Amino acid sequence: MNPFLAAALFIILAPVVGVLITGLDRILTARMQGRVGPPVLQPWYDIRKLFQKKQVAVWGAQSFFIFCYLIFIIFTGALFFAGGDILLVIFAFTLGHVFLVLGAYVSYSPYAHIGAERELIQLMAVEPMIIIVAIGLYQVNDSFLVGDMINHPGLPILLLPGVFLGFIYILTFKLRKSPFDLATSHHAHQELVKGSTTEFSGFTLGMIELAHIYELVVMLGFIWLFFGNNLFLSAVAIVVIMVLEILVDNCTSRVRWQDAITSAWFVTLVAGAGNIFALSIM
Amino acid sequence: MKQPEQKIETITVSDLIHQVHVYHDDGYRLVQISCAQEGDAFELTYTFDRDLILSHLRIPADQKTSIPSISRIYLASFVYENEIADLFGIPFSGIAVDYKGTFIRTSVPHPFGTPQITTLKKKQEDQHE
Amino acid sequence: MSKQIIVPFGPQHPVLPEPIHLDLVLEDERVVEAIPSIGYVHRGLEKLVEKRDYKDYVFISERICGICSFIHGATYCQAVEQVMGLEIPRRAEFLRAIWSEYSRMHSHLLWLGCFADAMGYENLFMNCWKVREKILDVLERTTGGRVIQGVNRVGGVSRDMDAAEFRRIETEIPGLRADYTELTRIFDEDLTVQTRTKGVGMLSKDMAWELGAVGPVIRGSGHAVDARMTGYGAYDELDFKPVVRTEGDCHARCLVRAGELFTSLDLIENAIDRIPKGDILIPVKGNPSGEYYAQTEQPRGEVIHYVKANGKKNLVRHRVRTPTLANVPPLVHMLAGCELADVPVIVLTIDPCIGCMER
Amino acid sequence: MELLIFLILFPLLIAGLLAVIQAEHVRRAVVISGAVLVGIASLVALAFSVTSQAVFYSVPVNNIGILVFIGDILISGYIIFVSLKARQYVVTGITVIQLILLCAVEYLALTNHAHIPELFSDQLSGIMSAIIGVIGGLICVYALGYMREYHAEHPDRPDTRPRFFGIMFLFLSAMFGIIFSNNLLWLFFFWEITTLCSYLLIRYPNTDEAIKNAFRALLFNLIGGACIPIAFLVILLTGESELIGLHELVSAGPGLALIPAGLIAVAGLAKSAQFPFSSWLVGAMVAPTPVSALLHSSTMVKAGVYIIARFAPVFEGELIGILIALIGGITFLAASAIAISQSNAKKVLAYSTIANLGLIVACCGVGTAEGLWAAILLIIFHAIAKSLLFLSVGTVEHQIHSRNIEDMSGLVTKMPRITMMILIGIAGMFLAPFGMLISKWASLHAFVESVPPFGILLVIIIAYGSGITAFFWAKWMGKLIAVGEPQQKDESHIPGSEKSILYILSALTIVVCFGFPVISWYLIEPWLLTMYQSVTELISLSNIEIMFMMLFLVLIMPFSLARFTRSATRVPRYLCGIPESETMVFTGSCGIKREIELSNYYLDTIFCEKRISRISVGIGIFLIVLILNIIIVGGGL
Amino acid sequence: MALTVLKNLVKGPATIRYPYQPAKVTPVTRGHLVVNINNCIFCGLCRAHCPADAIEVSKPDRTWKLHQFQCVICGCCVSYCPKDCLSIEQTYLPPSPAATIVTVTGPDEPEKNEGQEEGINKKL
Amino acid sequence: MSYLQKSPWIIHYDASSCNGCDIEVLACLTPLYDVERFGILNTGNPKHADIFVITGGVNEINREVVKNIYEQMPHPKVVVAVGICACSGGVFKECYNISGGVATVIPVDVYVPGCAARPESIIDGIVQALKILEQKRIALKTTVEGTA
Ligand code: SF4
Ligand code: SF4
Ligand code: SF4
Ligand code: SF4
Ligand code: SF4
Ligand code: SF4
Ligand code: SF4
Ligand code: SF4
Repeated sequence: MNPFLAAALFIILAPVVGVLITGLDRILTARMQGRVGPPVLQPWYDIRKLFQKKQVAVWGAQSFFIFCYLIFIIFTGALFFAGGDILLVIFAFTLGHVFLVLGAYVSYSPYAHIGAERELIQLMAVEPMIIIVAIGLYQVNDSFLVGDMINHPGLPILLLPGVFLGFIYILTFKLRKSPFDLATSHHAHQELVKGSTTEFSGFTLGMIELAHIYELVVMLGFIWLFFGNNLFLSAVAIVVIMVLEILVDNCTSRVRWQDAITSAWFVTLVAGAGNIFALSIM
Repeated sequence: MKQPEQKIETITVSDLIHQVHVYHDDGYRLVQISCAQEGDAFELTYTFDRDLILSHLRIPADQKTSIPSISRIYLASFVYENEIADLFGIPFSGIAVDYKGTFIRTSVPHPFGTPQITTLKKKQEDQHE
Repeated sequence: MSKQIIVPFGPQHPVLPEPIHLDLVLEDERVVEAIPSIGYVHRGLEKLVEKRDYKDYVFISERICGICSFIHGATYCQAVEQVMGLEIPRRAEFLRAIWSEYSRMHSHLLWLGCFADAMGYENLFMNCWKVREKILDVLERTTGGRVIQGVNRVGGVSRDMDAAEFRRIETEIPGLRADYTELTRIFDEDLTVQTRTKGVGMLSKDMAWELGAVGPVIRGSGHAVDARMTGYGAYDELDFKPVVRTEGDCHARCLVRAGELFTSLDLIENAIDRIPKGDILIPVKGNPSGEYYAQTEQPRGEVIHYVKANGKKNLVRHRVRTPTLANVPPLVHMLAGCELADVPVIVLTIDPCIGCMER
Repeated sequence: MELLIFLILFPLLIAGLLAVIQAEHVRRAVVISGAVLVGIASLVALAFSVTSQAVFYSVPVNNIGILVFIGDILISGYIIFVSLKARQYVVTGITVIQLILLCAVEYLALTNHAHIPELFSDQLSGIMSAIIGVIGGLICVYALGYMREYHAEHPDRPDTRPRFFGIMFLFLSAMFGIIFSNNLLWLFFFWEITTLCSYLLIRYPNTDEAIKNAFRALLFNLIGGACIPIAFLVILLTGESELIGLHELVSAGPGLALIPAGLIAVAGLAKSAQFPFSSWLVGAMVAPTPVSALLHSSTMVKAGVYIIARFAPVFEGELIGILIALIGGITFLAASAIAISQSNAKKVLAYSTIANLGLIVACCGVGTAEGLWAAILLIIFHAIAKSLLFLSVGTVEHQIHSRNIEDMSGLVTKMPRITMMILIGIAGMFLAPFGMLISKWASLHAFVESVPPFGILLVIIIAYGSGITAFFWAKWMGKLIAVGEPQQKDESHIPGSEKSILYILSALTIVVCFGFPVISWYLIEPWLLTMYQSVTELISLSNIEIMFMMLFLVLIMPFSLARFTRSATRVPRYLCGIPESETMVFTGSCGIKREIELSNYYLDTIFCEKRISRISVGIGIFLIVLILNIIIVGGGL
Repeated sequence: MALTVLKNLVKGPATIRYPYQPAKVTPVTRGHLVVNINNCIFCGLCRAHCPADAIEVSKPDRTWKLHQFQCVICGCCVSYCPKDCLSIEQTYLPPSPAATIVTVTGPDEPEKNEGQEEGINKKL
Repeated sequence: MSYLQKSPWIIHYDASSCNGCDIEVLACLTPLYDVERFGILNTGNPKHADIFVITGGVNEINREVVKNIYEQMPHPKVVVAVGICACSGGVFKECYNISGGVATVIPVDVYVPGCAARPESIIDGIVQALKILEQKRIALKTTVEGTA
């Protein structure tokens, strides 16, 4: 497919897909808790609602950084689906998150500040594994281009079981799910109130929610890469992984940041690094 | 069911620290300190417990002379002492954690120690301006 | 230059169902100082005793707190009855014990849920509260109120339960027991719960005694202190055994409360077996004179209702020493040196009830 | 190529002039014109290197070798003198050993006279000369304003500015000498001059701590430096004396060159402050900020990586190369981790410098064309961005009288321009569209294919390191832009020279980012072609497109700023419902008024400076000993 | 925990779909207070004993007033009423944007007919 | 129907109640009542919230807190006073530390009676509040457009 077309399709379709997945996620979570849960389109309502609210902020600059965050997350996704260099995708992704963190810092509010610091800890915890995912995929595909990876005829996952495992582990960080929802979480009852998003409201918060949805789609895109050109299997895998994440979300309490980072790094080292190391010896 | 009578031992203020020491050394737990108005004066009651039996010590008090704090013996007494200081206006000296009147902040100072405030609120007050 | 972060924690904070404030001073996320500040729920209701008939005051004493509402009412009545030297019907005492235990279960389930929530365990919170609704159903069915029961009267209780009701309760108990077993297993064995609670908020046996802790806090540190052991009300006839653990950490306190759920069920079964027939309310005439310290066990620990009367229909003084107030010094002790993430866990572990703490 | 001679001798001349000039305005004129001339000349050298192949140049003076030797003896003599005076007997001992070795080398060299051109220049020299000339020159100009304020603030410290500026220029001269020398004996001579100069500059404040740290720097550099004469001995004893020429040695291939190259690389490791030698660089932070900037961004430490880069083709696929790369990798990881626990801005910069040098060393150690490509880009970007950071931190330091990052909170309102430049510098160090990240990306590309499985080991190290790097840079950025109470904007006290230098450097950062494909096509790739004969297309066109898109995004963003700031209504911070009684003040427990105070995380339970440096110094020593062992065994065979 | 979660999933939600399903009530639920004004003798005992001061009684006007948004539905008044004309019903008062005061005027004493009026006085 | 009505986020604050109403507010979130069916989330953060659910009679030091929270909520917003205490002060009306009802501090849009207010009543109250919220949004839009 034409890379520009693919990027455009991502920009348009990702919110739709993302909203549906998030909506189903919320329903499934509710059912797991013995509740009915919201309508499927609830995330969409939420975002639209936020866009309708009046804008308040501690400092205006907050919104600017969040705007950058959204733009870069969208850019990341577009780059990904256009088939670009996966390392660049990762770096753009990191850049986007740094903007989120900066936005949280601006207000100089205790909760947002601690949220920002924790957001950075999370970033530090997942970064190694994401890079290792890229390297592992390179080893299998001999190319850093996403465009080449999705055409892989076999199943890269067979060669990269450890990398896949490690990726799923850090996916929990990326999806802001328990036990690793340190910086901000979907529901209110946490020690940081709303953590990094505490000081955002209205439009700005809407942008964050939207960015999360784009992010979700990109992260699920990564799962796809583990299944090469086998569309059916990757779709199944995405569903299974999502259900698994939701299950884990519902079966764990939030852990401390020390446990989060050390466990993530440990899993990265053993599963991820071990796997690519073994591959390079073979 | 009728419970047994409770005995309250009345002592002087100067005896307080010594007596509390005795309780502490005998392995008693501080249960509470309470205060009540007795005519124009006040009385403080210290309650201790060992083996599920309460023992009470009572001292007289007023709003002018400060009572020695027992928080050097039982640290936990600071909550009760601060509370009594705020509600009754009875001064304590040497509280380990002294909130200086901000433990319980009230609309009127020392509501339990100022007799006139009982009539401060009218019954038929309009609530929704 | 100090690398400190100052965080005002509360009064409005989503992990705290009730307002209390802590000034937290952090280094990274380690708490170096935590100073509590209270008074956000202080209404001054003890003063109302000077304006209300001592019998009508029961309804106010029940609203000291919406969670231990029933036990507050019962303890107040007990104090007045002692002052007046009343011998209330035995059946009323048994009914009070049954309702007390139901209140305790509803409070403990509520607490277990909030505690799970403080650790970010949303699902567990939901499950605890789902079970709790079953208790509330019983309470509403038998008293007419979900959280404020309003059946205590000076001289007894205003509602009775018939044999059909007792049978219904008895048939429900095995189901509850199964629910409790399931919840307890999660709190005890879940790995993430263990990482968040084991070794967190240590309170040694000596410190617990020294700082005057009460209720599950002191029982989690190895002391068998439970006012029900004094045998007030109907408890002298029930087989009561306190739940005690020795670890002194948040996990221990959590399991003490979980264990008390089972104790409560046992006590209820016990009480239904032994409840005598008879009146539930005796007419009360005259006004009280004298003073009394009534001591009972609430879900959060021992509560003391002090009543002083001088023969008028208004009492001179009603004072409540609530368990939460007694647990504040241990709380401050436990908070020093913990992690920010542990603050809500530790705060909740004393089961703070600000409503009654400040009255 | 008289230009080479000019670049070496002209700064020397300026240095001499400055050492005697006492009048401040004259000094000013001399420094500025000297810096401008040096800068222009170095750019001309760069231009030449683009257009031509490597040029060799023999100095048309007889027996100049003897002069160099005498110079070596003088330097050693001076060091022996000061070290004896300060009772630093270890330093004396090493210098004496070095001197003895050198005499032996000289004896061998005289008896076996080689006919090689003393000087040469190729694209790499061109790049290095531009870095030294331009950035070094800018730093010298910046120092004019800075040192005046420095002495105004510290009247107790002796004001020996003439000497100071003299040494700065001497330093530049020596750096040019290093990069243009083909004769390794010359290179060693200039090498020793930089060691000496760094010692003098570090002890400039003349406090006990400065003197102690200066001697530490001296000691470590001498230990490393002592390896070079040994390398000479090996060369002269085993083979043709022509190999004393750098170009000749590298061309000779690993068979002959590996052992001397390994030894010289150890010297390079010491100079570029790799573990276990890193502590001298951190200690050097006591010096005035321009010194730190000079030593740690464009000169001194760059000499170390330069020499390793020179020998990189020799290391390709060799065990010694891998070990060197590992030292680099470990240094990158450990120094980044330590940077997390630091709150002193200069220390953060110091550790991040060490870390970046580690990355460069790692790239050189694997010795592949891709690795070297990444290494050179890293050298360029790091030099610019780091000098920008050092200098702007120096400026801030003089305004707020603190080097502590915590004190820079909300700087964006007080000094928006300077903050902007720090932000550009930091972004340059780790954010996506900027150069350092391109290089990191390139080095990942480079490592993943090289010497399996060691390449993968380095990849893993980078993977961890980049997360860590992001943490400490981002929290610093956050601190700068976190506004508690808006402060009065006040940038007027900053000397004009400082400001303009900062502007130039930030502009350079951006220009170089835009221009990096050009640099790659015209400088790096041709050079690699000569070194490796065949060079694959290192950066494909599509990636350049992407880079440009990202840059574009970053540039367009500021325009949307205005729109978003207007629409919001200001509300106070969320403090759990407690109102802020004044800005940032609330009434807390016990009725105490408290000011909100926020500081970054330092995570020092995990990233403990002492523990990490102890461990990595241990690993570093182990690896160095391993290298030396291989050399001894290899030499013996 | 996973077991519990899956059990919840299989069993379906425990939710009562209020307002589409009716609310839970029991025969003894305390919803709101009503008065049978025909029997009322305006003795004021209920007013005197109400812990929330929600009742006003005026014998001359023959009115019985309840500040509905002040009544805590404790039932105290019910037990004091000599004529048993107070009772508590199960249904809850609906929320409203203004506080409601219910004023009930009793029939004129001599006639004792069914003339009962209910005036709802809203103010904010 | 606007999106505002489909996604009302609440913030709950206990301004010196007896807890009875608070636990009923919390109970609304739990499986049996599950207000997330209506898109209601408890945000715990005034800056994210649309509906301020407040219980209790507002004591002396809570006045400032309640005002502060209210001010931090972005428009349009509504206040739901839950429980008799929040409506009028209830049994505590005469206590020296109680101002008597939330309305004495901030404007209240919907009162939910009950002691304790039942979860069903609270749901009804919030549903009523949604209509008011929508009216406020329209009013806000017209004034903004009017001035622009
Ligand atoms: S201890 Fe707590 S729950 Fe029990 S009666 Fe007191 S306030 Fe209520
Ligand atoms: S402790 Fe809390 S729940 Fe219990 S009575 Fe007191 S306020 Fe109520
Ligand atoms: S900022 Fe401090 S250390 Fe730096 S020059 Fe000024 S006074 Fe000296
Ligand atoms: S040794 Fe201690 S003080 Fe020093 S960095 Fe490590 S943890 Fe911090
Ligand atoms: S039910 Fe209670 S609060 Fe209501 S009017 Fe009767 S006595 Fe007063
Ligand atoms: S107590 Fe009964 S009869 Fe008397 S005024 Fe009240 S309602 Fe009427
Ligand atoms: S019989 Fe009843 S109504 Fe008549 S006077 Fe006595 S209490 Fe009142
Ligand atoms: S209305 Fe009743 S239940 Fe609610 S807070 Fe007030 S007294 Fe408690």
